Amino acid sequence: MNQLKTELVSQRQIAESIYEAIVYNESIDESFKPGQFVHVKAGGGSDPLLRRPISICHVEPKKHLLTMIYRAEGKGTNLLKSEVPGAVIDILGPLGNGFPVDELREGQTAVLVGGGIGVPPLYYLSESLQERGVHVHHVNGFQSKESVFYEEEFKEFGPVTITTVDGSYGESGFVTNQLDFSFDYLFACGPSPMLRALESYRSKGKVYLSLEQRMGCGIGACLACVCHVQGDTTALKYRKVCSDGPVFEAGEVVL
Amino acid sequence: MNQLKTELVSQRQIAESIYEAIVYNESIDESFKPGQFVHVKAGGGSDPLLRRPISICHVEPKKHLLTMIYRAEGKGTNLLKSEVPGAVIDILGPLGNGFPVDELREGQTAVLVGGGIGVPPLYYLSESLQERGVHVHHVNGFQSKESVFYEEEFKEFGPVTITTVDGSYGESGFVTNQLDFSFDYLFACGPSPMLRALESYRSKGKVYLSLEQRMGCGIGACLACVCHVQGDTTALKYRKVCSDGPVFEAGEVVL
Amino acid sequence: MSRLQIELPGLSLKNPIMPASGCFGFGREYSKFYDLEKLGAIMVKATTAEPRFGNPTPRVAETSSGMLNAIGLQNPGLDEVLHSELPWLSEFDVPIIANVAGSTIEDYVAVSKEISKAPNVHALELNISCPNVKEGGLAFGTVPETAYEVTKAVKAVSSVPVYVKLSPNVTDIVEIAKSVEKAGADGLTMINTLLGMRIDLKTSKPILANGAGGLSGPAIKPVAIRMIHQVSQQVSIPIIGMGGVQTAEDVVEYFLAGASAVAVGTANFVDPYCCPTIIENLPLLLDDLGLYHIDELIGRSWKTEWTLQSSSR
Amino acid sequence: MSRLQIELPGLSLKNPIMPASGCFGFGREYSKFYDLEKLGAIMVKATTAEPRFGNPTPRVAETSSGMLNAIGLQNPGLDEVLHSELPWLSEFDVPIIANVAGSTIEDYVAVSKEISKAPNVHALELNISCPNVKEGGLAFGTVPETAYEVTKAVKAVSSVPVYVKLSPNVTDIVEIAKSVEKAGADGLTMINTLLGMRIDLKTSKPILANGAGGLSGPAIKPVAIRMIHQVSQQVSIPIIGMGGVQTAEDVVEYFLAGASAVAVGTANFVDPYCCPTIIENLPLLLDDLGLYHIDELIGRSWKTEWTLQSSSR
Ligand SMILES: Cc1cc2nc3c(=O)[nH]c(=O)nc-3n(C[C@H](O)[C@H](O)[C@H](O)COP(=O)(O)OP(=O)(O)OC[C@H]3O[C@@H](n4cnc5c(N)ncnc54)[C@H](O)[C@@H]3O)c2cc1C
Ligand SMILES: Cc1cc2nc3c(=O)[nH]c(=O)nc-3n(C[C@H](O)[C@H](O)[C@H](O)COP(=O)(O)OP(=O)(O)OC[C@H]3O[C@@H](n4cnc5c(N)ncnc54)[C@H](O)[C@@H]3O)c2cc1C
Ligand SMILES: Cc1cc2nc3c(=O)[nH]c(=O)nc-3n(C[C@H](O)[C@H](O)[C@H](O)COP(=O)(O)O)c2cc1C
Ligand SMILES: Cc1cc2nc3c(=O)[nH]c(=O)nc-3n(C[C@H](O)[C@H](O)[C@H](O)COP(=O)(O)O)c2cc1C
Ligand code: FES
Ligand code: FES
Repeated sequence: MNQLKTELVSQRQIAESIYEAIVYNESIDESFKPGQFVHVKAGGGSDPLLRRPISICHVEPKKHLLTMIYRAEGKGTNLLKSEVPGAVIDILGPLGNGFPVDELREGQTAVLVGGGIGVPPLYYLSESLQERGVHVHHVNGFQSKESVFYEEEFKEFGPVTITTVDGSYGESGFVTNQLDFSFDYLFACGPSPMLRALESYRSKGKVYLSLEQRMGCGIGACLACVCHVQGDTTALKYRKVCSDGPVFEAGEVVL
Repeated sequence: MNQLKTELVSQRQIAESIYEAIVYNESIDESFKPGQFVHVKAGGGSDPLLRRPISICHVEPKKHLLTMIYRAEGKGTNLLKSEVPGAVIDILGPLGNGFPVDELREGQTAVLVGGGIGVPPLYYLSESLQERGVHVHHVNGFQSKESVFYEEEFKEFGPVTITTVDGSYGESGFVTNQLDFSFDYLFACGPSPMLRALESYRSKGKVYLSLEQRMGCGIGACLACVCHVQGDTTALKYRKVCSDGPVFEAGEVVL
Repeated sequence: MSRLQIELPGLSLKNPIMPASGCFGFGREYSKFYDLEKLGAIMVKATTAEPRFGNPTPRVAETSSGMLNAIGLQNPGLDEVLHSELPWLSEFDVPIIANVAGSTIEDYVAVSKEISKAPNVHALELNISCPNVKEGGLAFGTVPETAYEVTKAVKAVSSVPVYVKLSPNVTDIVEIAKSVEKAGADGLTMINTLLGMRIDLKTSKPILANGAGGLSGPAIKPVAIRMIHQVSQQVSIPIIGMGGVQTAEDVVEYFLAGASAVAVGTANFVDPYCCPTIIENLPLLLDDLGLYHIDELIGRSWKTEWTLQSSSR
Repeated sequence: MSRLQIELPGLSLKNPIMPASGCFGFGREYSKFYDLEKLGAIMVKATTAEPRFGNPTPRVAETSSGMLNAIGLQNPGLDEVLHSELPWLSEFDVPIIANVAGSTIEDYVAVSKEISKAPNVHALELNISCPNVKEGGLAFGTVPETAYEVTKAVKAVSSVPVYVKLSPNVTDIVEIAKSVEKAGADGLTMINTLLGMRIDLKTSKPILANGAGGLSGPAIKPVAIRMIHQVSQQVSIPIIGMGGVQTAEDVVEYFLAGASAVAVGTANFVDPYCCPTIIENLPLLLDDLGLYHIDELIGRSWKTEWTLQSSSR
């Protein structure tokens, strides 16, 4: 966890409103794990003020390169997309606890389920799992054909099913319609309704979910990002998405 | 007067904390006059919020290029200096009333007196006067050797005297020590004490002073930048530096 | 454009966007940028009985996402406004809201009576909240009783509906709003500037010659939204909202909070085309939100039926 | 470092920079970034008698140059703070200012009595200005009489000096400041957050689950500077200033306004190294200003001798 002045190496649009940015800094290395995130400062002044949490999509530890994929939505991400190569991007990270890659053994099967802008962190996860000899299936859901990205990239690590809500590409409907096979592990990142729907898959294998929450500090100090603990009758126990998560085992916290 | 999305063509440091930026936009042409200014937006968000008034230092009407010289001092100018070629710079202009170049006739003598960051607007003025066949003398004052800029550039249009407050370059002391010659017109831009000292030179010829004032709108609507009119006993008359000025004949307004 | 049409006391607005008082002079400067008839209305600079020069300079200072001003109600006085500024504006088919200021109730009454007779003045905006003048101004806006009195007195003489401009520099803005409503105000405009200060490190004195000044711009938007959200639930007169509006999205946020129209102040300085741009973008934004008419947005953040409807989308 | 040394009631500060309450937890997270002993002091998160979970999420929203929070005083309760958090902090040689909150005067008294006995607690900060809890909090801070009463009651039981944290959401902050001074407060801390709101265009509801929240960050700095400038001239107890501080320049502006120390809140989220960076830069800035000791700056914007001296430079 460190504050890094990274250099923007490249930036390109890869789908409707979706951008891929690659940044360089010497400190970008193996300490960046799948499922962790970085906290990105956009713009030079204090508007926007807060950092933006963006998942680690990929890391090349030797080349000290970090890939982020983001949707240009509000003020911060729209400023970010206007940056040109050579610009300095201030990043805090790696933050949080990622996916339990080390738990998986060769030959096991993992399903990676991504929804929209929840897809990026699964890319680095998939590479890491495949390197361990894990069989990886991908089910990535998008709004429509225009918003699909990284299909080919994921295919390098295992079969890919794409769903679109409007049926304009791949399978029509939600990712949860495409999950009728067995697995040892299921990893997911995406909108809350999707994550809630996936909680029930706990009966079929181990399920890990990556959560989103509005953040202040991103490091556990401000208590902006807390969630309740499942089965806690005092209603006082909590986990911080930024520092205890963003990845939790299904059943640990209230979604 | 228009809002232009200009492209930053080049940017370089030319003295201590002093930067020269050249921007391009098709609408930059003959309508930009010496002594007028542009209102520059720095950064993408609302911090900094207000535009910065920066003098027109030079214009190449055919090439649609505008040169600005500024001191990186506060928030806005420091953000500006971090922009790289290719960046879009939002500019409002040309604004205000410049120097009365058309009044001068061939063979007349003009003294151009600049103090520090008041020097830039005199460059375009000097070129314009020289083109009309006016004899131009320059007396440019700076803090010290490190802050001197554009000495060679001014020499193209006429003799140049440089003063530095600390005596580290050129003549030691203030510009006002170097003005014991006759002239038809004196044009000056610089700090208020300098302008006040130059008011008395009215007895020797016509004197025009370019004023500075903190601005809101820059176009005459907000009344941020007013000054009193000399000899006005009602104390109700006023001029707006942004739209009536920034250039006034000495004696018109209270400095 | 009828999707943006809004009817308020005295004001039939083709769209609910208008420049805020003091940020647009009497329209002359901005008329060089665009046709003033594009605007829903124009809130002109405060008018006092006598001409005023206002405060010494510097009169503005910048803050993060905001600015401080202490213009001090500089204006040419009632006569000049009646005989020169308003007639010039009458060339445009756009309703004028005249901003009235003063040091005593008599001042407010005198100016209101005359200015409300001008043919293109469709409403008054009582500025009982200006932080930049020594007596009166802000004081009227921070005490419910005096706010009541000045409103009542002006209502008695005004030929057009009266909107009262509220100060945010109070503990309980609802209390002030209610007393102004009770006094007969036809509407509220809110908010005026927050009182603020910046100090110059080099001189060690306040940057503004006046010391303190009024904070405007995006920095104050969340305070304005909160206050409009509170007040709109407690009064039944309409609110023209203002404070940091820059975009069509900001306008929608104000409507959701409870405003029925929106004024744009400081943003004009940053982008002179700000008002017409917002007006152009509003219908597109309504499309995105799946709404036909902008009035469907008013108070939707606290009107339960509406929020239910929206969450069932 | 003696150029930055400041002596305040109960607090011998090696430098006048401290993280603000609620923006630094109990220091554990930031201790991973730097040695907490670099800090002048630490204002820890509000402590209440019983543990609290606080408000539902979302608890933060961004605004231009600011943020809204409605954490709702989440904290592990007095016992846990006494037995776990404060002992952990006692490993560091840095004075702790304990922030005390409650719903009733009895709450404040109970927590203050116990927490002021902790060996590393050198002062209390009475949070009578939190906008994010249903009862108490803000209400205590907006009425001079209740502010007086809670201060007086806590002073009677506290083993350490008591600083009272003022709310900016009032018409007359000087009045409140004077009454807590009269009640025996040893110092003031100001300002707490301004009450604000943001509304989500998609849901048409407030972004914060709690509705309104507290506005902090650079957006509010001019309001804080103005209030400290007003209050410091009217009371004789010292002020710890806060609101939008990000740089050494901001700290100097606070001192010029009348503060004797400065707390840094929201800026920690933007730059975790913010406090040590400010502490490093302060001596350089003092050099630039031609001053030796930082205390020469206190109140210089209104102390006539000082401003005269500075203008003769
Ligand atoms: C752990 C984590 C990882 C994420 N990874 C990615 C990613 O890889 N790619 C991607 O595009 N997005 C990701 N997001 C969501 C991303 O943080 C938001 O889309 C982004 O902050 C929105 O910023 P903005 O400037 O576009 O919007 P604005 O509306 O300007 O944001 C205003 C404020 O709200 C916060 N905010 C808005 N939406 C969200 C959200 N969905 N989650 C958290 N905070 C939000 C912003 O951080 C900011 O503080 C991630 C979120 C979390 C919590
Ligand atoms: C007509 C005119 C022409 C100018 N031409 C030039 C030029 O060619 N080159 C140059 O370097 N400077 C010029 N200046 C001064 C320049 O505008 C300021 O130095 C600049 O605005 C400071 O901005 P900042 O971001 O560095 O400082 P900040 O301290 O961040 O500025 C804060 C606010 O104060 C205003 N401000 C601060 N100093 C001044 C000042 N001296 N005059 C007016 N407003 C000020 C800013 O515009 C801004 O609104 C000119 C000023 C005027 C009025
Ligand atoms: C330079 C300036 C001058 C102003 N003059 C007046 C005025 O004369 N009368 C008035 O009621 N409000 C005046 N205001 C307040 C605005 O009308 C408006 O209420 C406030 O600026 C908030 O809106 P904004 O953030 O969009 O600027 C002035 C504001 C500014 C910035
Ligand atoms: C997330 C957050 C939590 C806060 N919690 C507390 C608190 O528990 N007690 C308190 O007195 N103030 C609390 N505050 C207010 C700060 O201490 C400070 O007064 C305010 O944020 C202004 O300073 P800033 O602009 O530097 O953040 C909190 C502020 C924030 C942003
Ligand atoms: S974002 Fe601050 S605790 Fe998680
Ligand atoms: S800056 Fe607005 S009138 Fe001159």
